[in-house]
Amino acid sequence: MKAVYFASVRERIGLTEEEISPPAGVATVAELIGWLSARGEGYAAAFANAATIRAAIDRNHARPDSPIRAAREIAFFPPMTGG
Amino acid sequence: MKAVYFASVRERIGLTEEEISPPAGVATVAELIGWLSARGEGYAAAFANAATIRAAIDRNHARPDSPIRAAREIAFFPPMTGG
Amino acid sequence: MVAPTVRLCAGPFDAAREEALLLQGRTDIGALVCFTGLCRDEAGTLAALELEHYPGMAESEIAAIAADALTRWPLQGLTVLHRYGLIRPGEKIVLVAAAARHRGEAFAAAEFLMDYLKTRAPFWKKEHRADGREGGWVEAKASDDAAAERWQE
Amino acid sequence: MVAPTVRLCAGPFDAAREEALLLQGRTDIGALVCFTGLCRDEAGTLAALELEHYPGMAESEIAAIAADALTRWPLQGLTVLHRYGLIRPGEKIVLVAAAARHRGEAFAAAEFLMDYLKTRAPFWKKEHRADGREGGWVEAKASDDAAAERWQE
Repeated sequence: MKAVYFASVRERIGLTEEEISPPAGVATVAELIGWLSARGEGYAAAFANAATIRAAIDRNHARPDSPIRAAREIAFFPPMTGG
Repeated sequence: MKAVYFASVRERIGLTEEEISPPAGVATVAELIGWLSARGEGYAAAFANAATIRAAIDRNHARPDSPIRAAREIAFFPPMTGG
Repeated sequence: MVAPTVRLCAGPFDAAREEALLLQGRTDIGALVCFTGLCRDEAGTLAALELEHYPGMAESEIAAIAADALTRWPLQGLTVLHRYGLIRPGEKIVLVAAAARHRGEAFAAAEFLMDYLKTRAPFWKKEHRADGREGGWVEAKASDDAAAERWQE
Repeated sequence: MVAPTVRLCAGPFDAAREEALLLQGRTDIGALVCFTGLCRDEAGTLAALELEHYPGMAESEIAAIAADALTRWPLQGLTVLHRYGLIRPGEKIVLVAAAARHRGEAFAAAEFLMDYLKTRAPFWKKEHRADGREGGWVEAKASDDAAAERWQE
Protein backbone atom coordinates (compact mmCIF):
# COMPACT_ATOMS: atom_id res chain seq x y z
CA MET A 1 0.00 0.00 0.00
CA LYS A 2 1.01 3.61 -0.42
CA ALA A 3 1.66 5.79 2.63
CA VAL A 4 1.42 9.57 2.15
CA TYR A 5 2.51 12.22 4.63
CA PHE A 6 1.53 15.85 5.07
CA ALA A 7 2.71 18.96 6.93
CA SER A 8 4.82 18.27 10.06
CA VAL A 9 4.55 14.49 9.57
CA ARG A 10 5.97 14.87 6.04
CA GLU A 11 8.76 17.14 7.24
CA ARG A 12 9.84 14.83 10.08
CA ILE A 13 9.78 11.69 7.97
CA GLY A 14 11.41 13.51 5.06
CA LEU A 15 9.18 11.92 2.42
CA THR A 16 5.92 12.90 0.73
CA GLU A 17 5.01 9.26 0.06
CA GLU A 18 6.37 5.72 -0.06
CA GLU A 19 5.28 2.14 -0.66
CA ILE A 20 4.99 0.16 2.56
CA SER A 21 4.40 -3.54 3.26
CA PRO A 22 3.47 -3.93 6.91
CA PRO A 23 3.37 -7.55 8.19
CA ALA A 24 0.03 -9.34 8.52
CA GLY A 25 -0.20 -8.64 12.25
CA VAL A 26 -0.48 -4.90 11.61
CA ALA A 27 -4.24 -4.59 11.13
CA THR A 28 -5.33 -1.13 12.27
CA VAL A 29 -4.30 2.50 11.86
CA ALA A 30 -2.93 2.56 15.42
CA GLU A 31 -0.90 -0.59 14.80
CA LEU A 32 0.44 0.82 11.56
CA ILE A 33 1.56 4.00 13.42
CA GLY A 34 3.38 1.76 15.91
CA TRP A 35 5.06 -0.21 13.12
CA LEU A 36 6.07 2.95 11.20
CA SER A 37 7.44 4.56 14.37
CA ALA A 38 10.05 1.80 14.60
CA ARG A 39 11.44 2.52 11.11
CA GLY A 40 13.74 5.31 12.24
CA GLU A 41 14.28 8.53 14.08
CA GLY A 42 12.22 10.69 11.71
CA TYR A 43 9.26 8.30 11.94
CA ALA A 44 9.55 8.16 15.73
CA ALA A 45 9.51 11.98 15.86
CA ALA A 46 6.60 12.22 13.41
CA PHE A 47 4.44 9.87 15.48
CA ALA A 48 5.79 10.74 18.96
CA ASN A 49 2.52 12.33 19.91
CA ALA A 50 0.41 9.61 18.29
CA ALA A 51 -2.86 10.76 19.86
CA THR A 52 -2.75 13.96 17.80
CA ILE A 53 -1.97 12.29 14.48
CA ARG A 54 -4.88 11.90 12.05
CA ALA A 55 -5.16 9.34 9.30
CA ALA A 56 -7.17 8.90 6.13
CA ILE A 57 -7.72 5.65 4.26
CA ASP A 58 -8.29 6.06 0.53
CA ARG A 59 -9.03 9.73 1.16
CA ASN A 60 -11.65 9.21 3.88
CA HIS A 61 -11.05 10.12 7.50
CA ALA A 62 -10.09 7.07 9.56
CA ARG A 63 -9.86 6.28 13.28
CA PRO A 64 -7.14 4.52 15.29
CA ASP A 65 -9.13 1.27 15.18
CA SER A 66 -9.98 1.48 11.46
CA PRO A 67 -8.81 -1.67 9.58
CA ILE A 68 -6.08 -1.04 7.01
CA ARG A 69 -5.75 -4.29 5.10
CA ALA A 70 -7.95 -3.22 2.17
CA ALA A 71 -6.35 0.25 1.91
CA ARG A 72 -4.63 1.32 -1.29
CA GLU A 73 -3.53 4.70 0.13
CA ILE A 74 -3.18 5.65 3.76
CA ALA A 75 -2.35 9.23 4.77
CA PHE A 76 -0.96 10.60 8.02
CA PHE A 77 -1.12 14.24 9.07
CA PRO A 78 -1.49 16.56 12.05
CA PRO A 79 -4.88 18.14 12.93
CA MET A 80 -6.12 20.24 10.03
CA THR A 81 -5.87 24.03 9.98
CA GLY A 82 -7.62 25.06 6.79
CA GLY A 83 -10.47 27.49 6.37
CA MET B 1 -46.68 68.62 19.22
CA LYS B 2 -46.42 66.95 15.83
CA ALA B 3 -47.92 63.51 15.28
CA VAL B 4 -46.55 61.46 12.38
CA TYR B 5 -48.02 58.27 11.00
CA PHE B 6 -46.52 55.43 8.98
CA ALA B 7 -47.64 52.42 6.94
CA SER B 8 -51.10 51.05 7.83
CA VAL B 9 -51.57 53.68 10.54
CA ARG B 10 -50.92 56.43 7.97
CA GLU B 11 -53.29 54.83 5.46
CA ARG B 12 -56.13 54.42 7.94
CA ILE B 13 -55.84 57.94 9.35
CA GLY B 14 -55.30 59.35 5.87
CA LEU B 15 -52.55 61.75 6.95
CA THR B 16 -48.77 61.58 7.05
CA GLU B 17 -48.59 64.10 9.89
CA GLU B 18 -50.53 66.72 11.81
CA GLU B 19 -50.22 69.12 14.73
CA ILE B 20 -52.06 67.88 17.80
CA SER B 21 -52.81 69.51 21.18
CA PRO B 22 -53.94 66.83 23.60
CA PRO B 23 -55.39 68.09 26.93
CA ALA B 24 -53.18 68.12 30.04
CA GLY B 25 -54.65 64.86 31.33
CA VAL B 26 -53.18 62.95 28.39
CA ALA B 27 -49.74 62.16 29.80
CA THR B 28 -48.54 58.88 28.26
CA VAL B 29 -48.29 57.21 24.85
CA ALA B 30 -51.17 54.87 25.78
CA GLU B 31 -53.36 57.79 26.85
CA LEU B 32 -52.53 59.65 23.64
CA ILE B 33 -53.57 56.62 21.59
CA GLY B 34 -56.86 56.58 23.49
CA TRP B 35 -57.38 60.30 22.86
CA LEU B 36 -56.50 60.03 19.15
CA SER B 37 -58.81 57.01 18.72
CA ALA B 38 -61.79 59.22 19.59
CA ARG B 39 -61.04 61.69 16.80
CA GLY B 40 -62.83 59.73 14.10
CA GLU B 41 -63.40 56.49 12.27
CA GLY B 42 -59.96 56.37 10.60
CA TYR B 43 -58.21 56.94 13.92
CA ALA B 44 -60.33 54.30 15.62
CA ALA B 45 -59.42 51.83 12.87
CA ALA B 46 -55.73 52.75 13.00
CA PHE B 47 -55.54 52.14 16.74
CA ALA B 48 -58.16 49.37 17.02
CA ASN B 49 -55.49 46.82 17.87
CA ALA B 50 -53.65 49.19 20.19
CA ALA B 51 -51.39 46.49 21.65
CA THR B 52 -49.67 46.06 18.29
CA ILE B 53 -49.11 49.77 17.62
CA ARG B 54 -45.59 51.08 18.25
CA ALA B 55 -44.64 54.65 19.03
CA ALA B 56 -41.50 56.76 18.88
CA ILE B 57 -40.93 60.03 20.73
CA ASP B 58 -38.54 62.40 19.01
CA ARG B 59 -37.31 59.45 16.92
CA ASN B 60 -36.59 57.11 19.81
CA HIS B 61 -38.66 54.01 20.52
CA ALA B 62 -41.22 54.63 23.26
CA ARG B 63 -43.43 52.41 25.41
CA PRO B 64 -47.13 52.69 26.30
CA ASP B 65 -46.22 54.28 29.65
CA SER B 66 -43.62 56.69 28.23
CA PRO B 67 -44.46 60.34 29.15
CA ILE B 68 -45.31 62.52 26.17
CA ARG B 69 -45.47 66.07 27.56
CA ALA B 70 -41.90 67.01 26.49
CA ALA B 71 -42.25 65.48 23.00
CA ARG B 72 -41.88 67.61 19.90
CA GLU B 73 -42.64 64.74 17.51
CA ILE B 74 -44.48 61.55 18.25
CA ALA B 75 -44.79 58.80 15.67
CA PHE B 76 -47.20 55.86 15.45
CA PHE B 77 -46.68 52.80 13.30
CA PRO B 78 -47.25 49.03 13.11
CA PRO B 79 -44.47 46.56 13.99
CA MET B 80 -41.48 47.09 11.73
CA THR B 81 -40.76 44.82 8.76
CA GLY B 82 -37.45 46.11 7.40
CA GLY B 83 -34.24 44.21 6.82
CA MET C 1 -12.79 52.74 17.73
CA VAL C 2 -14.25 51.70 14.39
CA ALA C 3 -16.60 54.17 12.67
CA PRO C 4 -19.40 52.17 11.03
CA THR C 5 -20.68 53.07 7.57
CA VAL C 6 -24.48 53.46 7.64
CA ARG C 7 -26.40 54.56 4.58
CA LEU C 8 -29.98 54.63 3.31
CA CYS C 9 -30.25 54.14 -0.44
CA ALA C 10 -33.07 55.31 -2.72
CA GLY C 11 -31.83 53.01 -5.51
CA PRO C 12 -29.79 49.83 -6.02
CA PHE C 13 -26.45 49.60 -4.21
CA ASP C 14 -23.22 47.81 -5.11
CA ALA C 15 -22.59 45.26 -2.36
CA ALA C 16 -19.30 44.10 -3.91
CA ARG C 17 -17.96 47.64 -3.82
CA GLU C 18 -18.87 48.06 -0.14
CA GLU C 19 -17.18 44.77 0.73
CA ALA C 20 -14.06 45.79 -1.20
CA LEU C 21 -13.98 49.16 0.61
CA LEU C 22 -14.09 47.40 3.98
CA LEU C 23 -11.07 45.26 3.11
CA GLN C 24 -9.08 47.81 1.08
CA GLY C 25 -5.51 48.25 2.33
CA ARG C 26 -6.15 46.03 5.37
CA THR C 27 -3.90 43.15 6.41
CA ASP C 28 -5.32 42.74 9.93
CA ILE C 29 -8.78 41.39 9.03
CA GLY C 30 -9.24 37.62 9.32
CA ALA C 31 -12.97 37.26 8.72
CA LEU C 32 -15.63 39.10 6.75
CA VAL C 33 -19.29 38.12 6.97
CA CYS C 34 -21.66 39.78 4.51
CA PHE C 35 -25.39 39.36 4.69
CA THR C 36 -27.52 40.42 1.74
CA GLY C 37 -31.32 40.48 1.96
CA LEU C 38 -33.10 40.33 -1.38
CA CYS C 39 -36.61 40.89 -2.70
CA ARG C 40 -38.25 37.56 -3.64
CA ASP C 41 -40.99 37.30 -6.27
CA GLU C 42 -42.99 34.82 -4.14
CA ALA C 43 -43.43 32.33 -6.98
CA GLY C 44 -44.23 35.08 -9.45
CA THR C 45 -47.06 36.69 -7.42
CA LEU C 46 -45.05 39.73 -6.33
CA ALA C 47 -44.29 42.60 -8.73
CA ALA C 48 -42.40 44.73 -6.23
CA LEU C 49 -41.98 45.67 -2.59
CA GLU C 50 -42.48 49.25 -1.52
CA LEU C 51 -40.35 50.10 1.48
CA GLU C 52 -41.65 52.98 3.56
CA HIS C 53 -39.30 54.38 6.19
CA TYR C 54 -39.21 57.05 8.89
CA PRO C 55 -36.62 59.53 7.60
CA GLY C 56 -34.24 60.63 10.33
CA MET C 57 -35.17 57.83 12.71
CA ALA C 58 -34.25 55.06 10.24
CA GLU C 59 -30.67 56.37 9.99
CA SER C 60 -30.31 57.08 13.71
CA GLU C 61 -31.78 53.72 14.72
CA ILE C 62 -29.45 51.78 12.39
CA ALA C 63 -26.53 53.84 13.69
CA ALA C 64 -27.54 53.00 17.27
CA ILE C 65 -27.75 49.28 16.48
CA ALA C 66 -24.33 49.43 14.78
CA ALA C 67 -22.86 51.24 17.80
CA ASP C 68 -24.35 48.57 20.08
CA ALA C 69 -22.71 45.83 17.97
CA LEU C 70 -19.34 47.57 18.30
CA THR C 71 -19.60 47.44 22.10
CA ARG C 72 -20.44 43.72 22.00
CA TRP C 73 -17.75 42.47 19.58
CA PRO C 74 -14.25 43.72 18.68
CA LEU C 75 -15.08 44.51 15.06
CA GLN C 76 -12.59 45.95 12.59
CA GLY C 77 -15.18 47.27 10.17
CA LEU C 78 -18.95 47.45 9.85
CA THR C 79 -21.15 48.55 6.96
CA VAL C 80 -24.95 48.66 6.89
CA LEU C 81 -26.89 49.76 3.79
CA HIS C 82 -30.68 49.73 3.56
CA ARG C 83 -32.87 50.49 0.55
CA TYR C 84 -36.18 52.31 0.63
CA GLY C 85 -38.77 53.00 -2.04
CA LEU C 86 -39.79 50.57 -4.79
CA ILE C 87 -37.73 47.37 -4.97
CA ARG C 88 -38.10 44.72 -7.69
CA PRO C 89 -37.66 40.96 -7.23
CA GLY C 90 -33.98 40.03 -7.34
CA GLU C 91 -32.85 43.44 -6.06
CA LYS C 92 -30.99 43.85 -2.80
CA ILE C 93 -32.82 45.37 0.18
CA VAL C 94 -30.18 45.32 2.88
CA LEU C 95 -26.45 44.69 3.27
CA VAL C 96 -24.69 44.03 6.57
CA ALA C 97 -20.93 43.50 6.35
CA ALA C 98 -18.95 42.81 9.53
CA ALA C 99 -15.15 42.42 9.61
CA ALA C 100 -13.19 41.00 12.55
CA ARG C 101 -10.05 39.08 13.39
CA HIS C 102 -11.99 35.85 13.96
CA ARG C 103 -15.05 34.36 12.31
CA GLY C 104 -17.17 33.89 15.45
CA GLU C 105 -17.28 37.62 16.11
CA ALA C 106 -18.06 38.51 12.50
CA PHE C 107 -20.89 35.94 12.25
CA ALA C 108 -22.41 36.96 15.59
CA ALA C 109 -22.29 40.69 14.79
CA ALA C 110 -23.91 40.22 11.36
CA GLU C 111 -26.71 38.07 12.80
CA PHE C 112 -27.26 40.53 15.66
CA LEU C 113 -27.46 43.46 13.24
CA MET C 114 -30.03 41.67 11.09
CA ASP C 115 -32.16 40.55 14.05
CA TYR C 116 -32.19 44.09 15.44
CA LEU C 117 -32.75 45.77 12.06
CA LYS C 118 -35.79 43.54 11.50
CA THR C 119 -37.41 44.45 14.80
CA ARG C 120 -36.17 47.98 15.61
CA ALA C 121 -35.42 49.88 12.39
CA PRO C 122 -38.48 51.87 11.21
CA PHE C 123 -39.15 50.33 7.79
CA TRP C 124 -42.39 48.81 6.54
CA LYS C 125 -42.88 46.64 3.47
CA LYS C 126 -45.95 46.84 1.25
CA GLU C 127 -46.50 44.27 -1.48
CA HIS C 128 -47.35 45.20 -5.05
CA ARG C 129 -48.96 42.15 -6.60
CA ALA C 130 -48.13 40.91 -10.10
CA ASP C 131 -51.85 40.50 -10.93
CA GLY C 132 -52.49 44.19 -10.22
CA ARG C 133 -54.70 43.56 -7.18
CA GLU C 134 -54.09 45.58 -4.06
CA GLY C 135 -51.24 44.11 -2.05
CA GLY C 136 -51.08 44.31 1.71
CA TRP C 137 -48.52 45.32 4.31
CA VAL C 138 -46.12 42.54 5.19
CA GLU C 139 -46.88 41.23 8.67
CA ALA C 140 -44.16 41.29 11.32
CA LYS C 141 -43.03 37.80 12.25
CA ALA C 142 -43.00 36.45 15.80
CA SER C 143 -39.87 34.52 14.78
CA ASP C 144 -38.06 37.84 14.21
CA ASP C 145 -38.98 39.03 17.72
CA ALA C 146 -37.72 35.74 19.15
CA ALA C 147 -34.47 36.07 17.16
CA ALA C 148 -33.90 39.57 18.54
CA GLU C 149 -34.65 38.53 22.11
CA ARG C 150 -31.81 36.00 22.25
CA TRP C 151 -29.30 38.89 22.28
CA GLN C 152 -30.71 40.39 25.47
CA GLU C 153 -28.95 39.64 28.71
CA MET D 1 -31.59 19.48 -5.55
CA VAL D 2 -28.99 22.24 -5.60
CA ALA D 3 -25.55 21.39 -7.05
CA PRO D 4 -22.93 23.15 -4.92
CA THR D 5 -19.94 24.82 -6.54
CA VAL D 6 -16.70 23.58 -4.93
CA ARG D 7 -13.31 24.68 -6.19
CA LEU D 8 -9.69 24.68 -5.05
CA CYS D 9 -7.73 27.70 -6.27
CA ALA D 10 -3.96 27.95 -6.79
CA GLY D 11 -4.20 31.76 -6.97
CA PRO D 12 -6.45 34.62 -5.85
CA PHE D 13 -10.18 34.26 -6.51
CA ASP D 14 -12.88 36.85 -7.18
CA ALA D 15 -15.40 36.57 -4.35
CA ALA D 16 -17.68 39.25 -5.81
CA ARG D 17 -17.95 37.32 -9.08
CA GLU D 18 -18.89 34.12 -7.25
CA GLU D 19 -21.56 35.94 -5.26
CA ALA D 20 -22.95 37.51 -8.44
CA LEU D 21 -23.05 34.08 -10.15
CA LEU D 22 -25.07 32.67 -7.24
CA LEU D 23 -27.70 35.42 -7.55
CA GLN D 24 -27.72 35.81 -11.35
CA GLY D 25 -31.19 35.51 -12.85
CA ARG D 26 -32.72 34.48 -9.52
CA THR D 27 -35.82 36.07 -8.01
CA ASP D 28 -36.48 33.37 -5.40
CA ILE D 29 -33.49 34.00 -3.11
CA GLY D 30 -34.20 36.04 0.03
CA ALA D 31 -30.90 35.76 1.88
CA LEU D 32 -27.24 35.42 0.92
CA VAL D 33 -24.55 34.92 3.57
CA CYS D 34 -20.96 35.13 2.38
CA PHE D 35 -18.04 34.32 4.63
CA THR D 36 -14.54 35.31 3.54
CA GLY D 37 -11.48 34.15 5.47
CA LEU D 38 -8.37 36.26 4.93
CA CYS D 39 -4.65 36.02 5.65
CA ARG D 40 -3.65 38.38 8.52
CA ASP D 41 -0.15 39.79 8.85
CA GLU D 42 -0.15 39.27 12.65
CA ALA D 43 0.99 42.81 13.43
CA GLY D 44 3.57 42.73 10.65
CA THR D 45 5.32 39.53 11.79
CA LEU D 46 3.89 37.34 9.02
CA ALA D 47 5.17 37.51 5.42
CA ALA D 48 2.87 34.80 4.04
CA LEU D 49 0.97 31.62 4.81
CA GLU D 50 1.76 28.48 2.87
CA LEU D 51 -1.27 26.25 2.57
CA GLU D 52 -0.50 22.60 2.02
CA HIS D 53 -3.38 20.35 1.01
CA TYR D 54 -4.14 16.74 0.23
CA PRO D 55 -5.03 16.78 -3.48
CA GLY D 56 -8.08 14.68 -4.21
CA MET D 57 -9.19 14.41 -0.60
CA ALA D 58 -9.43 18.20 -0.13
CA GLU D 59 -11.95 18.46 -2.97
CA SER D 60 -13.91 15.35 -1.98
CA GLU D 61 -14.03 16.33 1.70
CA ILE D 62 -15.32 19.85 0.94
CA ALA D 63 -17.89 18.33 -1.45
CA ALA D 64 -19.01 15.95 1.30
CA ILE D 65 -19.38 18.81 3.80
CA ALA D 66 -21.35 20.82 1.23
CA ALA D 67 -23.61 17.83 0.53
CA ASP D 68 -24.16 17.44 4.29
CA ALA D 69 -25.18 21.12 4.56
CA LEU D 70 -27.70 20.63 1.75
CA THR D 71 -29.40 17.84 3.71
CA ARG D 72 -29.58 20.03 6.83
CA TRP D 73 -30.96 23.27 5.34
CA PRO D 74 -33.11 24.03 2.27
CA LEU D 75 -30.43 26.01 0.44
CA GLN D 76 -30.94 27.56 -2.99
CA GLY D 77 -27.24 27.90 -3.79
CA LEU D 78 -23.91 27.07 -2.20
CA THR D 79 -20.37 27.97 -3.25
CA VAL D 80 -17.14 27.00 -1.49
CA LEU D 81 -13.72 28.13 -2.75
CA HIS D 82 -10.45 27.35 -0.97
CA ARG D 83 -6.96 28.57 -1.82
CA TYR D 84 -3.78 26.53 -1.52
CA GLY D 85 -0.12 27.46 -1.97
CA LEU D 86 1.46 30.75 -0.91
CA ILE D 87 -0.98 33.38 0.37
CA ARG D 88 0.01 36.95 1.26
CA PRO D 89 -1.54 39.06 4.06
CA GLY D 90 -4.78 40.65 2.88
CA GLU D 91 -5.48 37.86 0.37
CA LYS D 92 -8.54 35.65 0.64
CA ILE D 93 -8.10 32.05 1.77
CA VAL D 94 -11.65 30.74 1.74
CA LEU D 95 -15.12 31.77 0.56
CA VAL D 96 -18.37 30.19 1.67
CA ALA D 97 -21.52 31.63 0.11
CA ALA D 98 -24.92 30.21 1.09
CA ALA D 99 -28.22 31.34 -0.46
CA ALA D 100 -31.64 30.54 0.97
CA ARG D 101 -35.16 31.89 1.22
CA HIS D 102 -34.63 32.99 4.83
CA ARG D 103 -31.65 34.37 6.70
CA GLY D 104 -31.55 31.82 9.52
CA GLU D 105 -30.85 28.98 7.11
CA ALA D 106 -28.19 30.90 5.19
CA PHE D 107 -26.37 31.97 8.37
CA ALA D 108 -26.48 28.48 9.89
CA ALA D 109 -25.26 26.79 6.71
CA ALA D 110 -22.33 29.21 6.29
CA GLU D 111 -21.24 28.76 9.93
CA PHE D 112 -21.58 24.99 9.68
CA LEU D 113 -19.49 24.92 6.49
CA MET D 114 -16.73 26.97 8.12
CA ASP D 115 -16.70 24.93 11.33
CA TYR D 116 -16.48 21.69 9.37
CA LEU D 117 -13.92 23.00 6.87
CA LYS D 118 -11.68 24.05 9.76
CA THR D 119 -11.73 20.62 11.38
CA ARG D 120 -12.27 18.14 8.52
CA ALA D 121 -10.82 19.54 5.27
CA PRO D 122 -7.18 18.40 4.77
CA PHE D 123 -5.34 21.73 4.70
CA TRP D 124 -2.39 22.81 6.84
CA LYS D 125 -1.01 26.30 7.28
CA LYS D 126 2.69 27.06 7.64
CA GLU D 127 3.83 30.55 8.59
CA HIS D 128 6.54 32.40 6.68
CA ARG D 129 7.87 35.04 9.04
CA ALA D 130 8.60 38.61 7.95
CA ASP D 131 12.01 38.53 9.71
CA GLY D 132 13.14 35.56 7.61
CA ARG D 133 13.32 33.17 10.55
CA GLU D 134 11.80 29.73 10.16
CA GLY D 135 8.04 29.88 10.78
CA GLY D 136 6.09 27.01 12.27
CA TRP D 137 2.96 25.08 11.44
CA VAL D 138 -0.20 26.79 12.71
CA GLU D 139 -1.60 24.80 15.64
CA ALA D 140 -5.15 23.50 15.47
CA LYS D 141 -7.44 25.26 17.94
CA ALA D 142 -9.56 23.47 20.53
CA SER D 143 -12.16 26.21 19.94
CA ASP D 144 -12.53 25.01 16.33
CA ASP D 145 -13.19 21.46 17.50
CA ALA D 146 -15.77 22.77 19.96
CA ALA D 147 -17.42 24.84 17.21
CA ALA D 148 -17.70 21.78 14.97
CA GLU D 149 -19.08 19.58 17.74
CA ARG D 150 -22.14 21.77 18.28
CA TRP D 151 -23.56 20.59 14.92
CA GLN D 152 -23.55 16.93 15.95
CA GLU D 153 -26.80 15.44 17.18
